[in-house]
Amino acid sequence: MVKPRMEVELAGLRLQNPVMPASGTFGFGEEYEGYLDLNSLGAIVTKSVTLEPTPGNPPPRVAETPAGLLNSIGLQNPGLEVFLREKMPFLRQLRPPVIVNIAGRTLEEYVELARRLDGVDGVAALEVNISCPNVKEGGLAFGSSPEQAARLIRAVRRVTTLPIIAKLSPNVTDVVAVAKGVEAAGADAVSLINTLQGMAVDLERRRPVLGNISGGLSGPAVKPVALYCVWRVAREVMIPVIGMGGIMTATDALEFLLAGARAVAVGTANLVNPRAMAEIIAGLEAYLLQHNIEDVNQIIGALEV
Amino acid sequence: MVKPRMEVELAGLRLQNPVMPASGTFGFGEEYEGYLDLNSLGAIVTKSVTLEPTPGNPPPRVAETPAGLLNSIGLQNPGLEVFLREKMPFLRQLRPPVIVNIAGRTLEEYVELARRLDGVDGVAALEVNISCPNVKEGGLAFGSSPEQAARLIRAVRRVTTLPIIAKLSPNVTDVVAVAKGVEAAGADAVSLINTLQGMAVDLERRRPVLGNISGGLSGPAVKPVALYCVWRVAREVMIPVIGMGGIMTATDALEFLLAGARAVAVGTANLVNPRAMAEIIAGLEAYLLQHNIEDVNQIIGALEV
Amino acid sequence: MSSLWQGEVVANTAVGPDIYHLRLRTALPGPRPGQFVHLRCGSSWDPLLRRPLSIHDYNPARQELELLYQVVGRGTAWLAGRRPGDFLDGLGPLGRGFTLPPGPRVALVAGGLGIAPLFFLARVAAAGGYQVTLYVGARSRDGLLRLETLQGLAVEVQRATDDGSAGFAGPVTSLLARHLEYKQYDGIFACGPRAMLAEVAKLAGQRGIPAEVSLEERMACGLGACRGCVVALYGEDGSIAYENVCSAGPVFPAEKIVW
Amino acid sequence: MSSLWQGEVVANTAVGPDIYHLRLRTALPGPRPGQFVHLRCGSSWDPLLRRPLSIHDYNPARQELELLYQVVGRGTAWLAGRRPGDFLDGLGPLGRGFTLPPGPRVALVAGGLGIAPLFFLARVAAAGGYQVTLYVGARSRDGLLRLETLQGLAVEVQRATDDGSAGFAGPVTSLLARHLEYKQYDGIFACGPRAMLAEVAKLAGQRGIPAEVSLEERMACGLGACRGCVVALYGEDGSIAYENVCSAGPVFPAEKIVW
Ligand SMILES: Cc1cc2nc3c(=O)[nH]c(=O)nc-3n(C[C@H](O)[C@H](O)[C@H](O)COP(=O)(O)OP(=O)(O)OC[C@H]3O[C@@H](n4cnc5c(N)ncnc54)[C@H](O)[C@@H]3O)c2cc1C
Ligand SMILES: Cc1cc2nc3c(=O)[nH]c(=O)nc-3n(C[C@H](O)[C@H](O)[C@H](O)COP(=O)(O)OP(=O)(O)OC[C@H]3O[C@@H](n4cnc5c(N)ncnc54)[C@H](O)[C@@H]3O)c2cc1C
Ligand SMILES: Cc1cc2nc3c(=O)[nH]c(=O)nc-3n(C[C@H](O)[C@H](O)[C@H](O)COP(=O)(O)O)c2cc1C
Ligand SMILES: Cc1cc2nc3c(=O)[nH]c(=O)nc-3n(C[C@H](O)[C@H](O)[C@H](O)COP(=O)(O)O)c2cc1C
Ligand code: FES
Ligand code: FES
Repeated sequence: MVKPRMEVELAGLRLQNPVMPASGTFGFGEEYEGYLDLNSLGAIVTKSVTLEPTPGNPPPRVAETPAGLLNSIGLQNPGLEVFLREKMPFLRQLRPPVIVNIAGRTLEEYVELARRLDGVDGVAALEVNISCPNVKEGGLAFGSSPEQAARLIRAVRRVTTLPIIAKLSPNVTDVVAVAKGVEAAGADAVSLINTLQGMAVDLERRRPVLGNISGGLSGPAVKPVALYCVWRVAREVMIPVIGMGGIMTATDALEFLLAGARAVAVGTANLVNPRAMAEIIAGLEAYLLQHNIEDVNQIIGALEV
Repeated sequence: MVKPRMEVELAGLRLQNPVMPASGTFGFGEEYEGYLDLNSLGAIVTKSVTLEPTPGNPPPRVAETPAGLLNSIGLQNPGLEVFLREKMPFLRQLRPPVIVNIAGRTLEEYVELARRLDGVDGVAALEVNISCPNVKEGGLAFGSSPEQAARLIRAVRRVTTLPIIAKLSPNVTDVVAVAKGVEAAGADAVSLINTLQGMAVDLERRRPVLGNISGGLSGPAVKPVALYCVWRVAREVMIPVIGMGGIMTATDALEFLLAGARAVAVGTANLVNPRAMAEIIAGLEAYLLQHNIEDVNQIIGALEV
Repeated sequence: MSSLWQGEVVANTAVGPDIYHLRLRTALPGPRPGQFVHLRCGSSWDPLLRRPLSIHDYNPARQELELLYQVVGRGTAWLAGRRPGDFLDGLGPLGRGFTLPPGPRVALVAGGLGIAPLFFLARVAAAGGYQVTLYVGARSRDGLLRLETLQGLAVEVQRATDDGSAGFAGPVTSLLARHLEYKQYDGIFACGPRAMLAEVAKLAGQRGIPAEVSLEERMACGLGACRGCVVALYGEDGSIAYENVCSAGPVFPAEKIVW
Repeated sequence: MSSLWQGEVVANTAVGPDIYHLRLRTALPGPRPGQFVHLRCGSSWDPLLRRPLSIHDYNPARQELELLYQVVGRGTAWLAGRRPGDFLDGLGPLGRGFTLPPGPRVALVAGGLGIAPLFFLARVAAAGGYQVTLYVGARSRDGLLRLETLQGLAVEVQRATDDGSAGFAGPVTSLLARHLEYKQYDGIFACGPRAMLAEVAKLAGQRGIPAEVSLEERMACGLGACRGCVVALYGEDGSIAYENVCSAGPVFPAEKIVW
């Protein structure tokens, strides 16, 4: 049989396959060069970039939980200027589209980030992180209400012609309402889920394990929550959904595609197995071949209920 | 050293120790009689009781997820009348206080349940389930907004003199607001967390694993989320908190007590190990002894941040 | 009487394609054919739940429990890795077993791994003086399991394979249907895929022979407490209600089941 | 050059209270003392993360990696259960190792399991013609590990135990402090509990001896990608910033660390 078609279209981007890293778990790509072919990915998604350099939260920043990972990195990154100067040159010579994830403390910062990234050579799209649980200002504050989220995306929409992917939080009463809000405000896609708010306790020291007290939960533990959010949102919005949360294997990725995700992002899995994405892409292809499916798009949203 | 004091006071009840079953994972007690001494528990909490017999959801009703369990039981129970006739006689001859968990489809049903349970011999308190994700009507609809939750608790408050424990959902943007709402409405305690909404997909059949499509996630996977909810709520309300979500061992229970829970409930653990609560009680006692702590109340809320 | 135990692995050997025969040393209080045990299959919280496995045989003198299982997922794969000397955390015997009829002639119908509980039933029934015919079906000859062990017992074995590599060529229910045209039975007992059980129920119903089938459903507690493992059954009055497979079953009268 | 591998367990033996010496067959590209490997410790998602363990020794001819670890939690407990013939999923060598100084006299200071990487450093330094003094501290004599293996090498071993059951009675840093009153070193290398490292840093700083210490922090990726494993370090200009232990360390110049 012929090789199955793996391309998907997403927010105007053509991805050679539907697999990309989840922001913050893949650095700026370089760290994984020895482990997989970056050019084989569907897209590259950067760690969140902020306007100014962000020092991040005090350690410890990671805690293992049953089948999960709590992190409280706090968006540590060198800031937009250093990103453009030191990271973009490497990223722009790669084949997959580069999606830059941005995070601000205020609406104005998001707008400024979007404005300055518009037209930068090699930047294919913006992922707007309105769902980081690990920062005091911004982040989740914008992602918690459909109105705030919409206001922010509308403001960003005005200053950029790049496709906008709104990254949503599961820490809300109604994720569909937030998704509809950002869709109406002009987002070209949504990505979900960001991490669930959580905490770990060190019984011996009688303290939180994390220096920042609480953190964001990711990994296999959250997969059922993520799948449910993706399934609900994909049925209710017209724009494509990038699904993520606990994807460790090709089977997990296929489950998200069935639930309606147009593409998937792999996060915590990269931290456990640096070849995870390569194995997932190969596994997807093998599954399609085995089941005589010519085009990956045939399984997107094909869950029977 | 002398045996540590294990008693805690909760919503006017005196519990000989802070460990009780989580509603729905312990049936009506009888099923576990061969495995542990029911009289050794801090309290007994029943499966949710509804006004009329409830058939429950179509199978499959349980799905295993990484370190978690999805269930969509749908509150199957024989209804109030049969409960009073066939289950209460067994329960009332036990020593620990019996907390009856109630669930309605409408506000009126909750009120009617509370009214008819008020004054029933052997009923020590009501746990009001406003957080079940597995029913179409009632349940989560009441638990999702502070106003709805308060309205319901206020209505129940009017018709009963029994202590009221409001059982809260983590599927909300701000669990503290809901907790404050029910506190103001007259709840004597809150219990949290009920399950997180989630879904599992059967790739082979291209269908949801659960007959009801989605379900509620419990077990070790959700522990970080539960601990965080408990910690936040315990700091913000005056009424006591019953903590639950992924408690499998005495260490887990101690973490919840440190985070501010006055008592803990054990759910999924009972399904994996029917002796779980006996082992947790013994483990708590051993920990206190080992650390020269005379009274379990000394560790409640003792987390240093 | 708590039935939580730690059983020591005596042997755990492959007996077919991905199929293992496990012998465990543990003292069980009077297990009956059709009952099951509920085993932890891992030492962490992933996988979390116990796995239900039918009692394949039990020897009270040696205090030896036998199980027959197929590797289909993570739990059974973990189980296949256990070696003699390892200990397993088990619960049981659980559930209600088969009930032999007053009359002496019984047919047992096993599809694939359905042989697991029916082997035990065949042995007990034969020992109890019943005239036992065991119908076993499988995809091909190497799926016909543990039959050599029945030699020497008063059990008539009838084989069927889909590919005709042994015995009757076709589904075991077709073989049963042919035999039912001239053979008389006082009870039929079946375990196997759901479609096969439905067929057995139909055949038995048509002839008015009492039949019992053993069902499978995903379980959590295994004790009747969580209501996770239900199937739809007809009640006395014809109404339909959900009953627990773990505590009301796994063996049910075939006519009660909503197929 | 990917450094993901499957290593076969050659031996995994207890060498002290809850302490194991693990030998793995795997080909590593030129590991250096102070570097570590990142091991999966389980076959399910619980536990989820890899565990970092220092390279205790490496023999390129036999392609044999040695690790020395203490069972402190679930991951290391699982590791202790591995038997010869099992395979382990590893990543590494990772991180930056120790840098030997131009001058020949080096002091290595190990507290408890801190011996794990310093053993490798001692062997390499001695082979490279350095004059090596290895200070080893432990709670009591049975915590002094693997020293017999250093016999025959040009390494002077100085022992200290808290309970005085072997060598100097007191913390290893007190022994070091005494020796520093009359002995000269061109470099000090330390691994052990954080308080001990801070004390070594102070002693070295006071005497102007360059010192390197190996730090521990909870890790996820081990590759420098997630920024989960940071410590606060002084930059060139005296400002403080968070640096990755996994990729910028685990070995750092002692004076850069914000103690
Ligand atoms: C009463 C009873 C008796 C059984 N007896 C036997 C036996 O003797 N030999 C044998 O090989 N198998 C038997 N089974 C089926 C056996 O329980 C499953 O094959 C096993 O649970 C699969 O676990 P896994 O982790 O390998 O598969 P996974 O698919 O990874 O399991 C995932 C989850 O689904 C559940 N599950 C998967 N398949 C089944 C199934 N068919 N029935 C119930 N739950 C399932 C698992 O228990 C687990 O909770 C029996 C089932 C029941 C209900
Ligand atoms: C660079 C480096 C080298 C190390 N070398 C050795 C060595 O050679 N021998 C040895 O015995 N130990 C060493 N350690 C410590 C070792 O990594 C931990 O003891 C081990 O991770 C504990 O895992 P666990 O599952 O048994 O414990 P748990 O407490 O169950 O682990 C829970 C989580 O905390 C992390 N964690 C716990 N303790 C530590 C720690 N001290 N440092 C970092 N993470 C920790 C675990 O990795 C895991 O993610 C080293 C640590 C680092 C950072
Ligand atoms: C260590 C770590 C760092 C992360 N940093 C970011 C970030 O900078 N920006 C962001 O939008 N999401 C961040 N995330 C969230 C992930 O992109 C992803 O949404 C989440 O982890 C769920 O996917 P997973 O379960 O596959 O990890 C981070 C997650 C982890 C584990
Ligand atoms: C099988 C099952 C049935 C449940 N039924 C109920 C119920 O009837 N009423 C209720 O308030 N909560 C119910 N719950 C939720 C539990 O009481 C508890 O809040 C939740 O499972 C989290 O705790 P755990 O992780 O210890 O299980 C149920 C949970 C499970 C797993
Ligand atoms: S598995 Fe819990 S009731 Fe059957
Ligand atoms: S562990 Fe990920 S950066 Fe160090």
